[in-house]
Amino acid sequence: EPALIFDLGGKFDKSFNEAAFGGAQRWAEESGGAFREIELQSEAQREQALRRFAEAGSNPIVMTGFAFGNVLSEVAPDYPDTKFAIIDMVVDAPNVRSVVFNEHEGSYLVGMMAAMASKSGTVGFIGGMDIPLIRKFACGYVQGVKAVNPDATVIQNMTGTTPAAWNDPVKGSELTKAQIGQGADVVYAAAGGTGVGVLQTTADEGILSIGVDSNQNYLHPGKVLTSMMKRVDNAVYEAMKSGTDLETGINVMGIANGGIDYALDEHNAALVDEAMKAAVDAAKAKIASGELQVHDYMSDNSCPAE
Amino acid sequence: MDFTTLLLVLDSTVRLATPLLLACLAGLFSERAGIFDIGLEGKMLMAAFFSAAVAYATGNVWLGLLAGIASSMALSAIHGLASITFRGNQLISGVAINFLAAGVTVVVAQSWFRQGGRTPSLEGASRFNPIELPLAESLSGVPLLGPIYHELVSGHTVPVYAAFAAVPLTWWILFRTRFGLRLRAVGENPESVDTAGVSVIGLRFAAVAIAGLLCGIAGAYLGTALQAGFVKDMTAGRGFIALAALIFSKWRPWHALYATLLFGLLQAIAVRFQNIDLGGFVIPVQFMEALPYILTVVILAGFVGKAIPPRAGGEPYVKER
Amino acid sequence: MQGGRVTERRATAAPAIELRGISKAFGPVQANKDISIRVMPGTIHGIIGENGAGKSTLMSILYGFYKADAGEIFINGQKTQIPDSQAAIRAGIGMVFQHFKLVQNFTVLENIILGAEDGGLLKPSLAKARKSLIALEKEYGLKVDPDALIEEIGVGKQQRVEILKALYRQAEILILDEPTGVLTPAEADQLFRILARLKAEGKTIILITHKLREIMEITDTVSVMRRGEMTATVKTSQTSPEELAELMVGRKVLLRVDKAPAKPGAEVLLVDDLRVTDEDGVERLKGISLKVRAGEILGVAGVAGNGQSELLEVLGGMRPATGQVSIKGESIDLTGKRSDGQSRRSRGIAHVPEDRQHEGLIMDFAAWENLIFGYHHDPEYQANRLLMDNSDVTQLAARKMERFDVRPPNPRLTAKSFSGGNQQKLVLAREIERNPDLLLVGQPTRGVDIGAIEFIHKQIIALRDAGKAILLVSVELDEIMSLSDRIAVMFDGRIMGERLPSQTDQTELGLLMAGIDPDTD
Amino acid sequence: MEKMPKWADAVLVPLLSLLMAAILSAIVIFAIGEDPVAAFKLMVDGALMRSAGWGYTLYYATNFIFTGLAVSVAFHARLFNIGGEGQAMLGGLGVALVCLYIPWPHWTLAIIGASIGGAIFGAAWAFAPAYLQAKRGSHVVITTIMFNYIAYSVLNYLLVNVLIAKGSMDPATPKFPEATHLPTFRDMFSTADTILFRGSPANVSFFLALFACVFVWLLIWRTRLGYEIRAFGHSDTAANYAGISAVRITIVTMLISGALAGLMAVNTTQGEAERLILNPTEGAGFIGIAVALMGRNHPVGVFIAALLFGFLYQGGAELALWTNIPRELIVVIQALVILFTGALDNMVRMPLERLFLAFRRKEAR
Ligand SMILES: Nc1ncnc2c1ncn2[C@@H]1O[C@H](COP(=O)(O)OP(=O)(O)OP(=O)(O)O)[C@@H](O)[C@H]1O
Ligand SMILES: Nc1ncnc2c1ncn2[C@@H]1O[C@H](COP(=O)(O)OP(=O)(O)OP(=O)(O)O)[C@@H](O)[C@H]1O
Ligand SMILES: [Mg+2]
Ligand SMILES: [Mg+2]
Repeated sequence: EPALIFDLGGKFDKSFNEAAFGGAQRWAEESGGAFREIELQSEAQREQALRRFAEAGSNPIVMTGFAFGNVLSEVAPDYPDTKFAIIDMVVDAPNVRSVVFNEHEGSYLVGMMAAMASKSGTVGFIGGMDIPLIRKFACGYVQGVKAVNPDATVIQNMTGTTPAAWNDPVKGSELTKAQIGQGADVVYAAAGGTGVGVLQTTADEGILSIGVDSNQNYLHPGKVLTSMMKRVDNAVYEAMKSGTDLETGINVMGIANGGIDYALDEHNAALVDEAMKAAVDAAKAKIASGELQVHDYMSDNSCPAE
Repeated sequence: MDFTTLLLVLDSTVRLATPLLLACLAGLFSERAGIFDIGLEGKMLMAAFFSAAVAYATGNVWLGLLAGIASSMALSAIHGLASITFRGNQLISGVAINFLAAGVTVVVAQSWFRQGGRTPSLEGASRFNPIELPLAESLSGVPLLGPIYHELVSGHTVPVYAAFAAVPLTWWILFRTRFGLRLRAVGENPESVDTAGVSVIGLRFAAVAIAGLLCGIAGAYLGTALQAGFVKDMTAGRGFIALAALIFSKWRPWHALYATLLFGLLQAIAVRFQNIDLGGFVIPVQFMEALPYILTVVILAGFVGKAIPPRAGGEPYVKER
Repeated sequence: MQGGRVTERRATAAPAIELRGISKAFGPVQANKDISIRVMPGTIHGIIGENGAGKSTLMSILYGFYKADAGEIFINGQKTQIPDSQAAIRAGIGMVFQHFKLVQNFTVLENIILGAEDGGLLKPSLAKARKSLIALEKEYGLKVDPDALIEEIGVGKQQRVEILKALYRQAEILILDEPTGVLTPAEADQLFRILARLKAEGKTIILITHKLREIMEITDTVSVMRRGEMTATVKTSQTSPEELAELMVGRKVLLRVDKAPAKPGAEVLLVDDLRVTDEDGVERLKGISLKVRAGEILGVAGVAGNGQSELLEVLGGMRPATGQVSIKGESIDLTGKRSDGQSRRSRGIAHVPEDRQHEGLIMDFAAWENLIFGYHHDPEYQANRLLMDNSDVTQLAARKMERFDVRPPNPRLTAKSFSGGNQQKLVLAREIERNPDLLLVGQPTRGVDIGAIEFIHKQIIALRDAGKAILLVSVELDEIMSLSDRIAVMFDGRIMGERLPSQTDQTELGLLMAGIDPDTD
Repeated sequence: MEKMPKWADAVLVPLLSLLMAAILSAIVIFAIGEDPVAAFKLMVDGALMRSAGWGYTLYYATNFIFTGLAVSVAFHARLFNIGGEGQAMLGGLGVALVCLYIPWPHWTLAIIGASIGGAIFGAAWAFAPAYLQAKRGSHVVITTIMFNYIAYSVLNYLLVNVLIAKGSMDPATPKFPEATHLPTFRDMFSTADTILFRGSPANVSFFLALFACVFVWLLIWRTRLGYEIRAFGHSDTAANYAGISAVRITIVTMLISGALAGLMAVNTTQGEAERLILNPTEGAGFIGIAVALMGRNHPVGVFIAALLFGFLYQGGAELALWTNIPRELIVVIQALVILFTGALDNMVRMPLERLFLAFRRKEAR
């Protein structure tokens, strides 16, 4: 029986963790199986949860979030017969599958859409905790915006420097108001639970937002331009489906293999016109084919576009 | 900082100062009556949850507000029972109440909504929505005053206006009414009230109940106006900042307004600017976040005028040992 | 303004107050036992009794501050329930407590209307109170500034505010609990004139006091309380101070203690120009100079609050001062690190403080712990450099308790489980057993029964006879007269004069205590 | 006369309070639709029936012993130190600096160095509130609350900007060097064929905590300083009479209290995480209040109460793992314990006192 451990943001963050949950549920429905799950409430629980699940015979054990990296590298060797899958982090151990995403590619796509939807020529980015991973989002986004409109301004804010930044909707909302004040009319939230506040405020203030990780279009129909989908659900689903046969090693998910995408559904259909869709899909195809290389911030810790 | 940015920061200050102000006035009533209240945080948190939960369930934010107030007042009743009736340690009681709220909100939220200790998002009539004051739109063109009226004065939610109205009201109650005279007396020397034939216990319970009411509004504001729903620990130390503001204001209503606006401003700045670069010298955001607490310690240290709490504060009224 | 009610009440001639069978216990302490008393209207009724006799408790019950466990109250012949002070006020009772019940940072006016406001808003109440204050001032000569803050006026004025509070509430019965304790003699005289005026108006007054002179001077009848019981009620004109004193303590009072004449030796304590300013900036000692020789007892007399407490506290190292103090010729620090109680003890000064419950003892400590209190750094009590020798100290304590007749002689009991007299013996045992050069003693027999008084007095004299110097502070003139070899009288932070007990009397001392020097007048 | 016998005060009152807290907790569990009995069983199973469970229980208990002692030492001087949280955080900083920047040859030396570092930093963080209370009369409760928040900001700043491990996304220091790692219970008690305490974080710091209990007991009841602390706590006027300096006792007591809180970091930071993370205390500073209140400020009581809370913490984690009861249930229980043993003490005590009084009156007759 597989197990799923959610990071501190909680299962229903409408984003990252919720996507993972969605994948697990899909697996459960399809296979009729059941899975164990726990939402972490504190740092100390990380190791405890891993070990308890491992000892209780859960296999594979899937965990969401880079913060597990440290702990997992210690725990994994103790349970060689158990398979682990970690998302967003690379852990080098024979029984660990590390799933990482090319978030910059998806961010590039939604950046293009933002630039096309913006009337003011100013768009916003609100990140969660200020870590390289989120800068990777930001960098891809800026590249996408500039690709469409080289004169566009991108206002960037990070919510904070600690994990609390993933879960501070008030701050998200205030930052959004600040960006709107500076003229932004599309705001991309890559901030976990904080994004809920961002999306709420853009909807209240009548501008557009871009969701992240899961498809967040449904949260405020007609107000969310699109969502940068990181198919965490797919990653979790596949890990659970392969069960004990889980293939270990690094698994990079990007546009090419469907791990990254932008969301288009009935909630945002009215916002995405044909031209926009065509442009984005073209870029998507180019990225998939390798024709277009989006710079990855984490490759050299710098971003060519500002 | 240009004018618009300034306006926006001030606008955000007003929003962020509101819960601080309400909680600070709550503490003011309680402590003026001689009951220390470090449970402001807990009462607000409790109210934030129950207001959001009931607003979600009924779709009516006013019912949510009532539920928030009721839950906050229930905690007040516990505080009163412990510190007035059973003459327990008021500080310990406050600590217990903070933990009680931190625990109960999540346990109940999980049991009711199964969303990891939060309520579902509120929409429409289950939230307090901004009110456009008359003429705000048409006057916004007037230079200087127009934007100020439009951005800063207009466009807030009901609890914000209620909080600001509560300041003169508190002042008037405390210093112009019989109830206020007695309330202040009971915080200074309860025996003077007792020998005048007025019930010390009654007065103190009344004060604690008012504190519950105001914290209830503060919490409801957090859960249904500033935010669209409850998340775990969403008060995030605001109760303690309010307490700091109370000391900062030396237990006076108008000064409470100024203190909470100052602390609100600090929060607004900390939210917007991660690090503030003053030409080479960078003020880290952590410093801005800690500033209310640092200022309060400075005030407490008596370097900037001494803060003398009500004389009977913290002491249970014991007639017979 | 109260004329109508006066005539009506006089016609009925029922007692203004009648208490029947009042009992009250505070936990294990029976403060009042089956007390009955009648007070006729238009009279001044005195109540006397030792400390802790239950006087304040009884009056607080009448005023509704405490609830009696049993008993009935009749006001003007009518049975009246007084569950709280509001009821007492409605029944026309006003009380001036031993410890004033005023709000320090309120104005006089605010204090007066507190609880007697006329409506929800303050403005009209304040205006009305201001008017009647002017009227009361005219009528009784009770002058105070209505807008002054209580914390800014003296105790005498504060007492006036308390009386005004009662009169503003139209009290017909006025209870005063030890009103003169805090007053200067001049203020006391003024108070008595006001009381006489009130009595002439037909008001009934109950006056609690320890001072027999006051009883004889102003009351019509007097009741005596002892250990929670009412032992007698007599007409003042038919009794004498001696009889009252005997009634108070339950047996004939020895006004003299047997002692041999002093054989004073070298100067031990020399005090010169000692000055103390308290936290509120009031100068409490205004240049005290005195000396105490070995083998003599210097008694310091005075009305409470004239600086005697501060004198003891300074000498005992409890508060800083300026001036010079020397012990056996060596001067001691009056400020700074070396001016605390421990330094004093190391210089051979022992101190029996005035307030044993809050200073001399830790009520929650066991007797053995209390018996080293202040001396706990003494090497004698240590097992090694780090730890104290608890078992040894306990054994030592048992022996000391034996010698000082502390009952029960169990060193493991906490101090609070001993009665007042035995608590005092614990303090004395600790201080005297250290064999000090100088013993400071404050109110050694306050609230202590007569048997214990004798024992304590004997110990003090024995120490004197052993050649030690003793500085005795007491408000009990009898005690001062009987123990001292010389008497210094303090008034308003100064020494008014020194007398030999054999060459003075209570009248002369009383005058000195009132700030009047009979020799210069 | 005492109103109640000593044993009633020391044992009966806390037991009854605990009972009431337990009953209410059971009602809460019942109210959210779970079975209190099953929940309790699960907690016992997870916390006490396996050696690894004990490993967690004792790990948490170690933290609570330190913070409980910290609160109770201050209580003896009638100082309410709610700053244990901040002091322990700073203690973590001290431990981290010692472990990171001093090349220790062996853990036995490292633990001494880390203890000193943690204690000094914890004490230093208690100094300002202590000084302000002693010299300026600023209420230590309020200042320690403020210092908790300030501590969080300080740690936050240092971890994010200064101490963060290169290339790490976590605001945390790098791992401490191997030589500073403390032996865990698994290292100490496993035999060749049975592994005990597998994966659980309990480590030698537990013995440091036991040592601290003995130290505090000696300090409070066997030394002059302890005597003065207690005397000052019972009556400041009497302390003044005896020449016990209020300033000195207030400051020294708070320094000891802060040092004890800071020592907790040896367990969490050196013993468990082996690096300094952002929230190294996880509320243990506050639980110290409940532990001290329940333990009646006596080291033995504190030890027992800390074990109980360790059990609650571990049991609560198990609940969260296997049932739908969130971990915050422990926070509720903790609140109830503080409420009943602290603030509502008289609710239990007053009727008991009356009972004993009535009983004695009857006997006396
Ligand atoms: N509030 C109280 N709680 C407990 N015991 C009390 C209380 N007030 C008085 N007592 C006790 O009741 C007894 C009577 O006290 P009371 O104050 O009535 O004496 P008193 O005659 O007024 O003495 P004094 O002359 O010192 O004023 C004393 O033993 C006292 O300790
Ligand atoms: N305020 C008080 N609170 C609690 N207990 C008190 C109080 N006053 C007195 N007691 C207790 O009541 C008992 C009797 O005290 P009290 O001082 O009245 O005795 P006493 O009969 O006057 O004895 P002694 O003649 O030795 O002074 C003692 O055990 C004392 O501890
Ligand atoms: Mg009295
Ligand atoms: Mg007595």
